[in-house]
Amino acid sequence: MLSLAVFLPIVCGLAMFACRGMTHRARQVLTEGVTLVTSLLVLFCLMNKRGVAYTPLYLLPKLPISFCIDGVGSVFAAIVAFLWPLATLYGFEYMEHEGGENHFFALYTMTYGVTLGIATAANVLTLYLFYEFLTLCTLPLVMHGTSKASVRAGYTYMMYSFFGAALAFVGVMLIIGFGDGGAFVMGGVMSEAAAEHPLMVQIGYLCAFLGFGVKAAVFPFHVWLPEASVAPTPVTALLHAVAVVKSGVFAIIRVTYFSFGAQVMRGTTAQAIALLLASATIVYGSTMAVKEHHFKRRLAYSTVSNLSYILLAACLMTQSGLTAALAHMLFHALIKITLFFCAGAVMVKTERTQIEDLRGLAKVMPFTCATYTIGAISLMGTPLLPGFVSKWLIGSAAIETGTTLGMIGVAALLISAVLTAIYLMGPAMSMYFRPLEGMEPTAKCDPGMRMKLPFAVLAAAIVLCGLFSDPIITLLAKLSAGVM
Amino acid sequence: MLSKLLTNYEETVAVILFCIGFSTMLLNKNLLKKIIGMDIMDTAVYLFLASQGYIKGRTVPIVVDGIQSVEAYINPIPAGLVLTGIVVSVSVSALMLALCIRLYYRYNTLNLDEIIALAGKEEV
Amino acid sequence: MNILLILAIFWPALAGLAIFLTPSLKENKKLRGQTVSVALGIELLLTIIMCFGKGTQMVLLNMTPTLRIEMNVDVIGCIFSVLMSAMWLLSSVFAREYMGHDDNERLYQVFYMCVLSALIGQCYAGSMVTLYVFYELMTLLSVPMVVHERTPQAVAAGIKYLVYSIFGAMLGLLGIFFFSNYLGTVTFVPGGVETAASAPSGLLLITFLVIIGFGTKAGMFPMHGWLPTAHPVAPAPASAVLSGVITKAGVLAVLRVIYYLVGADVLRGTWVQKGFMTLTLITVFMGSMLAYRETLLKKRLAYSTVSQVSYVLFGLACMVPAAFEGAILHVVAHSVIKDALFLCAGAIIHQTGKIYVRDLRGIGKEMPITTWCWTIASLGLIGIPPTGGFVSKWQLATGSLETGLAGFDVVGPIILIVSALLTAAYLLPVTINGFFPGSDYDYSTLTNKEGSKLMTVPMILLAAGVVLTGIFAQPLINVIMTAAASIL
Amino acid sequence: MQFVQNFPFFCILLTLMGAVASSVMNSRMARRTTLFLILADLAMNVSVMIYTLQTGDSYAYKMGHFPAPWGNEIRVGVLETVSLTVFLLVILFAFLGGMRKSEKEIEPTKYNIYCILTDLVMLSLIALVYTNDMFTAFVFIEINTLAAAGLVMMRQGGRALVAGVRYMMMNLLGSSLFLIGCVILYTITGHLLMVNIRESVAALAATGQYHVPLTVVVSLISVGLAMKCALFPFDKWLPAAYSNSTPTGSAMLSSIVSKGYIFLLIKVYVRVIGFDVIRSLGICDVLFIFGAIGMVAGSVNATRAKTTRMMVAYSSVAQIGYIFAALGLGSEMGVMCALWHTLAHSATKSMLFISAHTLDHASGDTHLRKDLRGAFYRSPLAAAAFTLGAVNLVGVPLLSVFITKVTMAQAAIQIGGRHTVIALCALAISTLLNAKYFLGTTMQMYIPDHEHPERNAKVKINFYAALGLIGFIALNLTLSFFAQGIFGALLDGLARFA
Repeated sequence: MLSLAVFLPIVCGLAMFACRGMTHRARQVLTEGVTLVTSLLVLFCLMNKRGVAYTPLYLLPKLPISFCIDGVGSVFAAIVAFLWPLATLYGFEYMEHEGGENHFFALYTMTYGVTLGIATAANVLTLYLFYEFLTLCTLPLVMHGTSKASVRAGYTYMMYSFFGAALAFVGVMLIIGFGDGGAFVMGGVMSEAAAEHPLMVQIGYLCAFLGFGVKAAVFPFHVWLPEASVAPTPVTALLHAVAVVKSGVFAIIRVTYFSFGAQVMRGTTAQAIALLLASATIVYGSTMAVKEHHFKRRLAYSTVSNLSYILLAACLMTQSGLTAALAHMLFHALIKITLFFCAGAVMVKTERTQIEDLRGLAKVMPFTCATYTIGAISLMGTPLLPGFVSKWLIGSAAIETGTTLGMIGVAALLISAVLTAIYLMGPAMSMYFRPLEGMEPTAKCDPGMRMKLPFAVLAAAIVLCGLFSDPIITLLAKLSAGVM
Repeated sequence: MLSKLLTNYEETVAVILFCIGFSTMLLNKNLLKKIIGMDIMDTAVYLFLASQGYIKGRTVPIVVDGIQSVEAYINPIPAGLVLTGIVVSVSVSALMLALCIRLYYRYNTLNLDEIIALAGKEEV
Repeated sequence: MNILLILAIFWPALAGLAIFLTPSLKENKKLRGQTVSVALGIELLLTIIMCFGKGTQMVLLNMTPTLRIEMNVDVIGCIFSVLMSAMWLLSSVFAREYMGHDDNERLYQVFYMCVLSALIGQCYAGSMVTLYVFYELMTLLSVPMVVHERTPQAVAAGIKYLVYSIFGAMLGLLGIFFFSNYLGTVTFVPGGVETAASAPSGLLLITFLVIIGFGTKAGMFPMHGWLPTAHPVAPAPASAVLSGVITKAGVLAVLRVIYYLVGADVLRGTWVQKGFMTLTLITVFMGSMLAYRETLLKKRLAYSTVSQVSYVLFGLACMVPAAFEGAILHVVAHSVIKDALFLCAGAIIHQTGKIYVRDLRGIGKEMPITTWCWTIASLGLIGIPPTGGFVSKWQLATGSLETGLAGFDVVGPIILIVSALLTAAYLLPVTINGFFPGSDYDYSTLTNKEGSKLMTVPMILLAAGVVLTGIFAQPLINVIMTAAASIL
Repeated sequence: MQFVQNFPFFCILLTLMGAVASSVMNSRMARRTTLFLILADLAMNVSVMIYTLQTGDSYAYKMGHFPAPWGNEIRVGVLETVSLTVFLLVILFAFLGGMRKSEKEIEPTKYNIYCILTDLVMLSLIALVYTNDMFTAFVFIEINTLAAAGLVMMRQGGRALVAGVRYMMMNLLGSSLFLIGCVILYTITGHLLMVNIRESVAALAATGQYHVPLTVVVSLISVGLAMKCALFPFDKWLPAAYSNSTPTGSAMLSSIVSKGYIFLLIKVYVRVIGFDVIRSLGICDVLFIFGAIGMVAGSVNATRAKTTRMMVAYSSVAQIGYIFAALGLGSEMGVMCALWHTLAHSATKSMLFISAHTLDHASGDTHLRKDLRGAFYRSPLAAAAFTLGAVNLVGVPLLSVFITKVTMAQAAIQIGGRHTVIALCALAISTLLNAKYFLGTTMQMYIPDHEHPERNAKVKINFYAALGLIGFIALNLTLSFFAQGIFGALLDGLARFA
């Protein structure tokens, strides 16, 4: 069942390459259909098949490729399964002006499967495998425009990703070698290895952290993310705000808690380095976002910093840290995809890409601007909205550890919160309180239904998550305690 | 030491020859000389092999005056090997020489450096 | 009582939204204005009723297992809430005239109402987190009031306001994180959670930071920069509540931190108290100086707010009953007075379009009522008996003498008095030039520019309030005494 | 003694006959003969393979009437047959893929010679894989060298000839070192059959004497073969030789000729000397170090290469580095890795060469990397093949080379210490570099050429080339997806190999 959920989109995507001569309608129906079916499958597995492992094939004797939905995986799987159909729906209307839909949607669908593969990987090898596939599937999507800029972006993306892959490979190999086979077990498999050769294990952890950290846009390796915002918005929104980057984060969570083990790594130099990098990235990303004037690039930088919120929480290596990380993973996914959708809608409907051009847009695209504002205020951590909840969790988790690094993390968190307010509210305010330029105030250019629907759903989801966060958080806490 | 060298002089000579051949082959620019060096090298090897194959006081394994015990004869295999080897090396040098002729027609020189330089100028 | 509490908190917001969405109120400005006033009247009633429901406690919402929105009605909360809703009502009445010809007025009303909700929520907050939550909401909701004019400088001011406030709030959040770590809880307990005489040095540092953070809203020295920029650009009724009431939100937060979370006993005599006092005194003096040098009418009032609110903070910093009473009294007095002054200023600007103090010669002839109100209010702010201002300042001065901190007990009163003189110097000229324009004033062009009742009535009421708070201060003082007794 | 057991011998004989016969044929006949030979050998090998897989055991096959110590024999087991099947398939597809293009590039009168050379390469490969006798090995090495040199020079361009000369020089040096190694081995053991040598070497090693001579022997043989495989310090001759040959030529050279030597080297280590002895001699570490350096150096050169074929050729140097590094690990896992990579690389690299030639042709007989922009739209099949090869060599999971990397890493970790660090670093760096030049080039192919839209038109490629490419793709995918089975078979093959 689970393997089906993973492979169905991949197979269908490949099939779509084959049949080029499809009509718009047929393709859209097919794509949406496949996506929905997969999401339902995932839902089913979440309901019924928790903790059951499937092993479709062995790479080598003793090296299986196997899937299993466990607590943490189910969070990521749920996020993806919820967002993908929406993004696809949005993509239909968006891509009409980009063209090349056939292979676009083919790859888009395949990526879904691959991401699910990451979410449900049951051992580190499987994780790595789908991680690499993710790079390959998304590379063409980034270069979709085939303009010089997009090719350059694609090249950067490719080089960074493979740099990451190379580093991660080292980490993965060490995990498999020392932690026989590297199956994911809460609490890790490296304890005795760590006792024997601690240095190796720490190096391995750093390699894994940095390697997967490339997709999670950790400071020195974040460059590709803003570059990649030349891609069509469905890609930037779903992949570079959710699927790809979250995969990186998720992979780090996996190796931290399920391969190396929080117990083992806590208090080591490796953890210190990880935490420092995360904190640095948080501040750096926000600062760059403030300086940036291209709408999508600004959002991309904000992603950079927000991803490090998650990493910071995850690298605290405590249960509450993990809870916080999962919470922010979920909330940031919802919020950021919304923001990107708005940016995309603005781009398609008005060809405006710079922050300055957003002035007074609220008059002509009230719906979009409203959605954007909701997203913005919730990301900057307004109480009663999700951003605040996760920030609260991260902060208290960090303080709870009582270490200096925790304090530094909190400081970074709060500084970046202020910056977040600046770089998100600036546009929002100019949307509402500045006169509209170069456009008829009467001209209504809110997008069509297929874009509005995702907006509405997401905005509603954000608000609900904020108001009724208690059950969600309790659930996450249970999951991060290792309960299925 | 010296006495050792003198007692099994075949090996000594073989090694010396090998060195000569090796150096000729590497150091000379002229293709023909390289080939000659190569041949000398091979010869050295065969000499070495042949000398190893021969054991003092034994005869060739050909029955002349009544069959004797195995100890009377030397092992014929090394000799066979040497023959094969010679054949091989002959064919090799034949090929090389043919190559030389071609190159000479093309660039009318045998100096490898010049040839390489000239070839470098040609279109890919 | 719980229902009433919820109602008291959310009624304005709901009413505001309802008014915004009701189609029949879309066009009809007059009706809308009336509805708003009525709604606020009801709110005032509700808050007064709540005064009888002291000690009501409830959990509004669980955000996470560790993050609870809990309410707790106590004396301080009641005083603040009644005050705030009263001010709100009066300014809204004034606004009906003032905003008469503004086409974005509808939107303004919504936010106006919502902000009140947030404020009331903050008053009844039962824990630091709750307080923070409503504080943050209030900040965001009040931004549109600042940028209402839609001019570039208005937007710039709005952003400045936002950034300052968020930064302050973040310091507050940081505080919450650490308090929950040091004290184990962030629920308010009269007299403070930490009873141990010796507090960890980290706690002191954090407390100081938090005070500065919430001091931002109260325009305290290092973080006062936004106030003179933001208040004047808002429409008069907005600026009236902004500096009359919303600054008090900061005061309330500081009060809660010192007296209900950390505990005065812990802080008394520590460097935190000294530093805090120093900052407030600096602010008091600096505010008055700047106000004195300022020529723009509304901006001058804004600076005066900076200095006056720091009176209150100074009172809180003393941590003695008398000063505490003074502080609370001054909260009341200053709200009333500053409301009155801003409404007057608003009336003047609205009717004559003059925004510089120097242009106000003869204003007393053109708008006698307004000028009289102004005069009374200014006297109150200076602290002339029998106004509320006098009582409060008296209490503050006496309180500061009781602190027993060498130096402060001398410097404090002196600075208060000096600043009072400055207050006279920057407020009274309006009255003087207004009534006695001098011999060269041309009476021929004189016309009565007095505004309509909608404008004058609130002013008069407020002016009356200024005096009444002075004359009938005693019952209020008794109430405050009980609170002070419970926490000191 | 079943009949099928004769097949290996028949293969050798048949191929030899065919090669000789081809010398008097015209080009078409010669081509057919070659095809026939390849197919026949393939068929026979497959049957032998099935047989060995069933019995699971390896058997020695006596040639001539002399029994073991004196006579000459071949040895057939799972390992030999499986690898040989892969090699033969590669030869088949390479021949098909390059057939038409080679016809264009070679003088018609010389074409049958070209076929003969192909046959001979195949012959010597089969012999090298099967033989159980050192001196036979030497003879076939020489044959291999000569035939390969012929393939290098076949196009008769100036560069080709020069490349041929350099190739000859290096290889002859190598083979004569190998010969000396054999001779010394013979003089100290008195044997030429591998099994017997093994016994006496074990005896010698047990006595603890003869340490120096054994070291000399092993190093001579290793260095000799390393020279012929173009291990790092000796790699200067390789790129020119590979990239100036015909499509089939470069494919065969890169993935058949060198692989024969490597197979022999593995044989020498495992069967002749024995790994425990080798390890005690400490040759491994040298190989390991140079292999690791090669992995990086080759890729570095490849990134600088201007022409596509040069790039692919340099990447061969890197891949050879993989193999030797794996051997140098000196454990069973290491040898396994080396073997696997021998197969994986030969399948991949030949595919890359064929597709590169096809793409170059489709892009207007260019050589330069930058001209490949939009090549996908000119010939999708070739581009797909190239992409598969590139992605494979970069080491994307599920594909054959990734398995090499995993095995190598695991082997290195088992050994631990310095080996682990070096191996992992080398792997990481080479992965990155591979991505840089291979994927960098591949990406270009999918970007349509906006300046000259007419260049995006599809170019027809001939039937045989298409056939070859499809075959290669299939072969690679098989190696990737059925890795578990093949790997397992090789593993117990290796157990019986010694």
